[in-house]
Amino acid sequence: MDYLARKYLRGRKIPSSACSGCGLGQVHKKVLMAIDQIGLTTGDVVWGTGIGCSGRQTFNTWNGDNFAGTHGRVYAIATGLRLALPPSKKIILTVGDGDAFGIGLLHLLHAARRNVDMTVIVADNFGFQSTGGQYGLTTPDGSVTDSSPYGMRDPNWVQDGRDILDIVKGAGAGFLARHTSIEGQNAVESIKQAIRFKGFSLVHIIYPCVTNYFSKALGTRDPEVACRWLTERTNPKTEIEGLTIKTGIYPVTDGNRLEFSEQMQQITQAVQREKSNGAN
Amino acid sequence: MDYLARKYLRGRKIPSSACSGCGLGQVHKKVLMAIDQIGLTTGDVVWGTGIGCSGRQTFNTWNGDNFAGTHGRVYAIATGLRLALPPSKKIILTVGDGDAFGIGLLHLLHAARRNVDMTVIVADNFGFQSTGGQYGLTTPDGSVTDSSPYGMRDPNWVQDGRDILDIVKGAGAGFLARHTSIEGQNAVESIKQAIRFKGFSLVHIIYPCVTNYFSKALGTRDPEVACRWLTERTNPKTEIEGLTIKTGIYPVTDGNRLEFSEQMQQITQAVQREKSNGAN
Amino acid sequence: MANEAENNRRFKVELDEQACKACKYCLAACPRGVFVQADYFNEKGYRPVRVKAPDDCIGCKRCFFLCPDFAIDVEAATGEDANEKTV
Amino acid sequence: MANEAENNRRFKVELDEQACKACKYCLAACPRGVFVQADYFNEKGYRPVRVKAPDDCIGCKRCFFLCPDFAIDVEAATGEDANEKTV
Amino acid sequence: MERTEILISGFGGQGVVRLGQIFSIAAVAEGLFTTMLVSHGTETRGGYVRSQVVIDSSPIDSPVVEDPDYFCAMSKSAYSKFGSLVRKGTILYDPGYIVPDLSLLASQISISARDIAIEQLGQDIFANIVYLGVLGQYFKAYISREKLLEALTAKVPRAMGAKNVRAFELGYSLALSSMEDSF
Amino acid sequence: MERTEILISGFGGQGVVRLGQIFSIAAVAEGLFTTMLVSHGTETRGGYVRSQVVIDSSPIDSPVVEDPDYFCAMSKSAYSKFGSLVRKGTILYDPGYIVPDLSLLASQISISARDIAIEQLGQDIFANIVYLGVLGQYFKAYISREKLLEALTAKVPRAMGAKNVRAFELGYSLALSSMEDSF
Amino acid sequence: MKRLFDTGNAAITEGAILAGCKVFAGYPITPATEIAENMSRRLPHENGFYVQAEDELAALHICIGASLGGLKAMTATSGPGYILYADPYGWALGSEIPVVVLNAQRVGPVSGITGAPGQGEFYLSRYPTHGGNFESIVLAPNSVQEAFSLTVEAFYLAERFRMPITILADQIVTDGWESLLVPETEDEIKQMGLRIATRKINQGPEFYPATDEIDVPPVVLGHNTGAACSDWTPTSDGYDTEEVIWQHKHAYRLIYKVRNHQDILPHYEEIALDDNPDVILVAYGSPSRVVKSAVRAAREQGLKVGAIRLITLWPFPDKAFERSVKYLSVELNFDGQLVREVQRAMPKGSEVHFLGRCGELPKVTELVEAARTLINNQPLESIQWQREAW
Amino acid sequence: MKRLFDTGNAAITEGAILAGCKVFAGYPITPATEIAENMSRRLPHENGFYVQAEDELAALHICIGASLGGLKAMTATSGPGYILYADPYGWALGSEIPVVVLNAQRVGPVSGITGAPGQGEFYLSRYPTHGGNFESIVLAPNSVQEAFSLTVEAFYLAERFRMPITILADQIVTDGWESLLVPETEDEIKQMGLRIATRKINQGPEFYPATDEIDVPPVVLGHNTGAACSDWTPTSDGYDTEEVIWQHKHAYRLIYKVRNHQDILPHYEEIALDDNPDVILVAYGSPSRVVKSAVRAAREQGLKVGAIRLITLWPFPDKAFERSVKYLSVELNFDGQLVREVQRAMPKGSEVHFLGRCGELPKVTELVEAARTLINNQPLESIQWQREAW
Ligand SMILES: Cc1ncc(C[n+]2csc(CCOP(=O)(O)OP(=O)(O)O)c2C)c(N)n1
Ligand SMILES: Cc1ncc(C[n+]2csc(CCOP(=O)(O)OP(=O)(O)O)c2C)c(N)n1
Ligand code: SF4
Ligand code: SF4
Ligand code: SF4
Ligand code: SF4
Ligand code: SF4
Ligand code: SF4
Ligand SMILES: [Mg+2]
Ligand SMILES: [Mg+2]
Repeated sequence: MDYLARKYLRGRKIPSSACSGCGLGQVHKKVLMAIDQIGLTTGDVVWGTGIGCSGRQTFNTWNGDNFAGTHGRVYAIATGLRLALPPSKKIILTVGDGDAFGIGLLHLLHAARRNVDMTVIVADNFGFQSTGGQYGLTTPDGSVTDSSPYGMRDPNWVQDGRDILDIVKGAGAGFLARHTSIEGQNAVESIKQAIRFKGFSLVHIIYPCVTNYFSKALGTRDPEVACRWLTERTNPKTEIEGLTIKTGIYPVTDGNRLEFSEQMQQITQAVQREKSNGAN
Repeated sequence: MDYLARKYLRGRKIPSSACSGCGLGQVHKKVLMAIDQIGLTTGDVVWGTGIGCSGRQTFNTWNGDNFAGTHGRVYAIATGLRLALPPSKKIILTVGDGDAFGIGLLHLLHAARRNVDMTVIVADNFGFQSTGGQYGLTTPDGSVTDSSPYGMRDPNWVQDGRDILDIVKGAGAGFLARHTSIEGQNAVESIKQAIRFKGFSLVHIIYPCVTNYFSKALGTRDPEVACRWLTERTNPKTEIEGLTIKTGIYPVTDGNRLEFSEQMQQITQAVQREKSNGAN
Repeated sequence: MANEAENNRRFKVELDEQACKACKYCLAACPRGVFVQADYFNEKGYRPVRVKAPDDCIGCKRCFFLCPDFAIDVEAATGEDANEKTV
Repeated sequence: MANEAENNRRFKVELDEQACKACKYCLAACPRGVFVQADYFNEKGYRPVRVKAPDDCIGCKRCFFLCPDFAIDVEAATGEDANEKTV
Repeated sequence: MERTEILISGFGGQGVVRLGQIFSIAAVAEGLFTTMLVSHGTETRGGYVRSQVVIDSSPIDSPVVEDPDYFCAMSKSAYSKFGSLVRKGTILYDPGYIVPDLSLLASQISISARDIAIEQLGQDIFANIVYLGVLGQYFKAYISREKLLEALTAKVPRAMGAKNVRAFELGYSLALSSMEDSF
Repeated sequence: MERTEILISGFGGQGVVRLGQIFSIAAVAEGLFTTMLVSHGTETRGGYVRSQVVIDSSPIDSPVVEDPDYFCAMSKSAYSKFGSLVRKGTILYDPGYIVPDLSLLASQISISARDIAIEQLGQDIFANIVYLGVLGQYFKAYISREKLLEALTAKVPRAMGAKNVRAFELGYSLALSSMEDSF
Repeated sequence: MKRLFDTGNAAITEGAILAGCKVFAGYPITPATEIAENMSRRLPHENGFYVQAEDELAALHICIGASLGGLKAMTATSGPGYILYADPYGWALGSEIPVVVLNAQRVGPVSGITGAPGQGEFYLSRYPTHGGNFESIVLAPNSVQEAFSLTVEAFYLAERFRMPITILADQIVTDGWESLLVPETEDEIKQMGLRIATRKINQGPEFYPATDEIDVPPVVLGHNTGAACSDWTPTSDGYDTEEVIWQHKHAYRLIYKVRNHQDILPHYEEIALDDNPDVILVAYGSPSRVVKSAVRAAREQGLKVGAIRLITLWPFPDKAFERSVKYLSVELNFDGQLVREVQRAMPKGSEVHFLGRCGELPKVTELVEAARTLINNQPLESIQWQREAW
Repeated sequence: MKRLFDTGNAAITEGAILAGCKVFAGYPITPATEIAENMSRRLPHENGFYVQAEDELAALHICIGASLGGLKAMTATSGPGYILYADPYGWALGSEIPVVVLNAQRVGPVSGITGAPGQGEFYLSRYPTHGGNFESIVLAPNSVQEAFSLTVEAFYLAERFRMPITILADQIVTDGWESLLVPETEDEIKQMGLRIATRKINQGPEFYPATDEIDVPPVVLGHNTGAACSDWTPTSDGYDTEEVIWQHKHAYRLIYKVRNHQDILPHYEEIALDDNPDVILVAYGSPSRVVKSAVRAAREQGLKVGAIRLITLWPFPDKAFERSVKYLSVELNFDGQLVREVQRAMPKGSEVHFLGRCGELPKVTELVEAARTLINNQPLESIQWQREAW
């Protein structure tokens, strides 16, 4: 185990049961580097996860308190948890792309609307991988997967002029960023800003699934080929066919909204003030 | 009954069981005027509704085929129906604001993503009115309602820089517009464009609920007071506190995407073509 | 229903008093004071609006647009259907 | 684990061979060829990567960033923790 | 006091529930066990509204009014729907909405609450409080005038307090001429 | 042919399921009733994988292998987990992963499939097809070599066809020296 | 002691607040909306929070998140919302998180009739989610006063069993108005037999012990106990596992922590059973009020009739049905649900019959005639309607 | 006739396509995902459509919409998805729209164990939605061949009863591989006793007749029949109504169209019951395969043991349990669900016992020993584990 794992993680699930060459660990490590560089301890963070590969590989690795919700619901659980936890306590969620942009999108958008203080790390492996590799909401157009044997034609959230971060921004998110798992400190910097942000923040991190996605789409499980494919398409200088990934901070209109649990406290205090000075 | 009702509606539910002064009928009439002016017959349209006041007052008034889905699900039913109906048949849905922007938002956004040819008319009465008047996702900030006795503070989809049409546009909708039920032919023109549009279209029409919303928020059930309140805030020339309603067509980036059932047919034909010329 | 005899008028306004719910959108919107609220009750227990001055109608159709209960028809008196000509 | 004796190096690279899943991200990314794949198997049945040329490490930490299984530590040899200084 | 059943029904907005509620609050204040069931047609306004009130000095088992001692019939559809339910009791119908069906078993008394409300108070919405006064007369032995007024003023908006008390008094003093039996 | 049970187990990626599938397809082609149950640890790769194959000339009731006639043990954890299940049958273990526990009841034969695959074909992924050949020897009386090869070529990618056939032949001709009983 | 005249929904709100409820998350639905409205008015005064969720699924998850952080929480709905609770209800069962769930049954299926009473979720309240391997606790009030006391009891049992507790009411109980006594002092609370449990925090390291004991403190996050709870089968310290042995222990605990402690659950009510009556009416919720009137009316007509009124529906009280007699299950549905459990639990030689109504309570006269028909060994009228074709 | 070696999931896909399925909408979940994958490959060749929905709730609604437009449709999931079908399942029940729903049960509750078999949704398949006032049809295959034939049968019954039909499978049946015979000609289809019904269209004006008859054509929109179907209680011509009398007629139809036509549903299987055995094992799905082996093994050891294997679970076949004997219900859950229905249906004087396993099939030896224990009037081992505390 490296110094980060020794400092923050429990030994039993490290290394994870992820496949060899799976990039999820790279996402996991970047989140821990951000926590480390901000100077947070295990007691400062309650870690939540979804299910699937991303959930299974990160759940109960955090040495502090942690929970795993059912598919797509962790955002609603975190909303309730937010009401009970002191504002200083951070809530960090590591979820899959299907969890956040598929079945869980309603709860995610309403958590952003309410500006609930949580940081959502979407570990995007281009589809539903733990169930064997079906295409998802971010799978590049035309990809061959288990559920698109003739090439995926279902419009996704990330091409053809659509960007899911646009939708999450429209819902009221206070901080948004996109990176890939093979980027360096710049990705860690974005995650640090997300964790520091007092409200709803989300960082979309694309990582390679070599066993299902890349083996079917590119015909090889070699992580290097997957890395090259990702690097070519990240902030490409030249015009390139198919999916391109623009990484960095995603500008939002107004980041300083009242946070959900603060707003709730204000209602309670206002009502009790009014009652105490006999107004009603 | 007037000539529109005689031409398109069934007598038994006209006039509706809506309260006196309810603006829903105004929304209903504008949709029928659009249908009439385009020259469609009862056989050309399958009408779907949600539940609540908007559902209950429009369901089975259409003299052609029609259905009412459970709360928030009519967009998913219509997606399946689209696969079975000939492309020429129009699907028009009249739903409530809670149905479209609350419980049903996930299905609505995915129907827009897939660009399923349907026209969604959101009859917005500022909250959940058929259940007695609780605040909803479009209720003006600070409003007193049954579930916000101290003034609504829950961030909504239409103020503070947020606009739900922005989110629906981000999901891939091809045509969007907003009107109030007390506007005239300009609203009918937008609905006509929505019905003509070959893909996902949505028209957000705000109408006065006098019994619950306005009686609690403005202390009167007088439709005229509600009309004045709406008129003042529709495309206001001068700065005005609180909710303002900008009506007209809501610009979308690119309106000519492949329609869902066409895309599905293309897959089937491509696969069968490939099989017939022994490619695989 | 409005009296058929007055045929020298430019627009024919018909109001279905049994369908009317006395919301008075039409009464408030009409620039020509064509309507008035009756003092009797209809089947549903509402005091319906009725056509008081059909001659004064200028066919602006504001009443038609605002009536939530499909109770008002405004047609050009000369038989040619006024509804096509929009406001 | 890497051999403790060579202490005149500027960076210390440690690789946990039992945690390694032989994905070779580190091997591909290291600009100095510090790593090589062993020919023996670890407990899990993978042939792990091991540190071949620790002296050549320039502390770029690419390997550290890319290792999905928390198997590599890169520290400044002079005891002061190199991890704080970012790339 | 024996188990006594009161049925009140009319259309939405007539204050059918408010009438039952105020009467029951007064009964509870007098130490009586009281239940009230409310049911209406559709979720939206305008359907029929019915409230079934049961009063007893001992705990009440069935809250269902099966054999009403009194039926305040406040609309045509309520009268036609529930009139036949009254056997041993009395139907207090509002002639403003109802033409009585004399084939019914029950004794029937006309209470022109709507007209009294419009003539004396300018609005038909006080008809239900006129009925409150009428019920107050029948239950004089068990529920005091003070408790009824106390419950009334607590439940209506202060601005409308005076008119409501006036409506109550009108009902409380209404000559119930054709009243065969009285308590 | 009597009910015969074959247990095959190893870790993910070794082709445990593929081996059972090819063998079963050949059995079905010979008109035999065949069932195969597959189970693995977690949803993701890397857990243990087990396939239980039952072959019979008449319809099969329980598809569960409770008393395996043959156990292809292809990994250390599989051997330790299921070795004790084999009583009357034979354990075919791969010495590349397993040091045999001689306290077990079953007769045990070493099948160095992984080493054969690496040495002869350069990759350990062909070990499962070597096992196919070995099973082919044991079932010579019921399943022909042709049907096994037919099933094999149908199931593996064409590019790897030759190497797979080679692996099969190596298994099919492997001297099973310490084989006590043979069919 | 306060004497009020109010609805079941108001009584439920007061009971929850008395029990220490600090979070109500809900979604409007007839006939439970008034609980949400009362909560939005009352909770701010109690340092509590009212959250209006985007749908019922989110509502119960928000309650569970609040409970997971140490706040007592509750939600309320009717049939169409109750089925959307299945996912979070299962999560709270598996992770053993206290939460109170109220279902004000209305006529079904689907939207059925919104403002009328039904009892269509008797079995669904036992199996509110998938997977089996758990027992459920379901309480059924039949009056406004009992809606108050059983809500307090539900919070108490939720803490001691650390699990979701369902209050299965119906539209008559929630919308009905009745005289209601509310305690104002500790003594009055004790006098009324109301039980309140304070929230304890599990300090670990064993968060999921394989034992049938209750009073094991629930997992609470945010106190740095290193606690872990998830949707997967847990090892004793909360790790996710796919091993059958851990699943067996988890199932054993979820089933037997309830089955082995049924004695502390509210008992059923026996009415006029001392003289071994010929017919015993069986009911829960609002129909049981009409049943009580019918027993008195039948007795007045010389018919030996008694009744059993269930309060704890699940675990089903088999021992209430040890008499060999003719049972008549009176329910607000037409397919017959409670009747099946009576048929299962009753001893040999007894008979079971069913009288189903829906959308309205049966009449006292109907029940007396049905009892008479059974005493005279004739078939019940309700069975005839099968052959009627309108 | 094609001789294949394939999984239950593949057989289900072929059965659906043979029956005329044109739309499959689903969401990935172990162990049902392969059906979706097969459909995405096969349907385009049959002028059909594979739709991957945003969640299971949308998946079944999309299938219902397709059926509402005249296309036969199907969806498939496991426990966690099946509970999200409750809302659309209710809609299809109330609006009487044909659709086929498959549930590949896995270990629960919650995410439990994803790749292992369970039988936790026995009661939930009877009450898959709220409200009551309906009967359900649930078929349970125990082999790959039967998964094929019961899928064809489910489409047939869905058309004739115009309602959703549930195929309650388990992970062993869906993931298990077996020899499979698939018919290629009309004669072979008839030889295998497979029944296929073509979709008829209701021309109105009576879309919801208050009758228990089946073969009433379903509502199909888009053919200008003026048809109307909704989530509300329907009048006979499809209007929404809140009148109790219409709800009574609607309930009568939803219940008795099924109860009065049970004869055309697949019958249960009796194994070795001719000599009035001392113990009868009762099971459905994959455990019933081990039960069959156990009966033969027990008989070989001189134990008079027989078995009843259920195929149609609901409506529950009471008449299968007319013998007075010791019944042993063998199920893949620990709380015991099928056992309760056997206890309800069995004649008085018989005994019922329960052997529960989960995540793995019981062994033949375990069942034989259990039968021996019962024949010797000793308590079953499985009950002991209640007192075990790990
Ligand atoms: C309601 C529900 N539906 C389906 C599943 C099955 N399921 C388990 S993991 C998974 C994949 C989720 O994909 P994603 O969130 O992208 O995670 P990944 O496995 O790709 O990391 C699914 C669909 C479930 N657990 N719950
Ligand atoms: C799953 C579900 N939850 C709640 C309800 C209760 N309900 C019936 S109508 C209604 C109001 C919906 O509001 P909106 O869509 O805005 O319609 P409105 O009544 O305001 O026209 C609600 C919440 C329901 N029918 N189904
Ligand atoms: S299936 Fe893909 S995403 Fe899941 S652990 Fe393996 S490589 Fe990673
Ligand atoms: S409650 Fe409001 S929205 Fe509903 S019918 Fe009445 S006025 Fe219209
Ligand atoms: S058309 Fe215009 S002028 Fe004529 S009645 Fe209507 S509102 Fe008045
Ligand atoms: S607008 Fe229509 S319903 Fe309203 S008063 Fe005029 S005619 Fe009557
Ligand atoms: S820090 Fe850089 S130079 Fe050193 S081993 Fe890692 S990749 Fe190679
Ligand atoms: S990156 Fe990590 S897991 Fe991969 S080969 Fe290098 S040390 Fe091993
Ligand atoms: Mg994914
Ligand atoms: Mg609304």
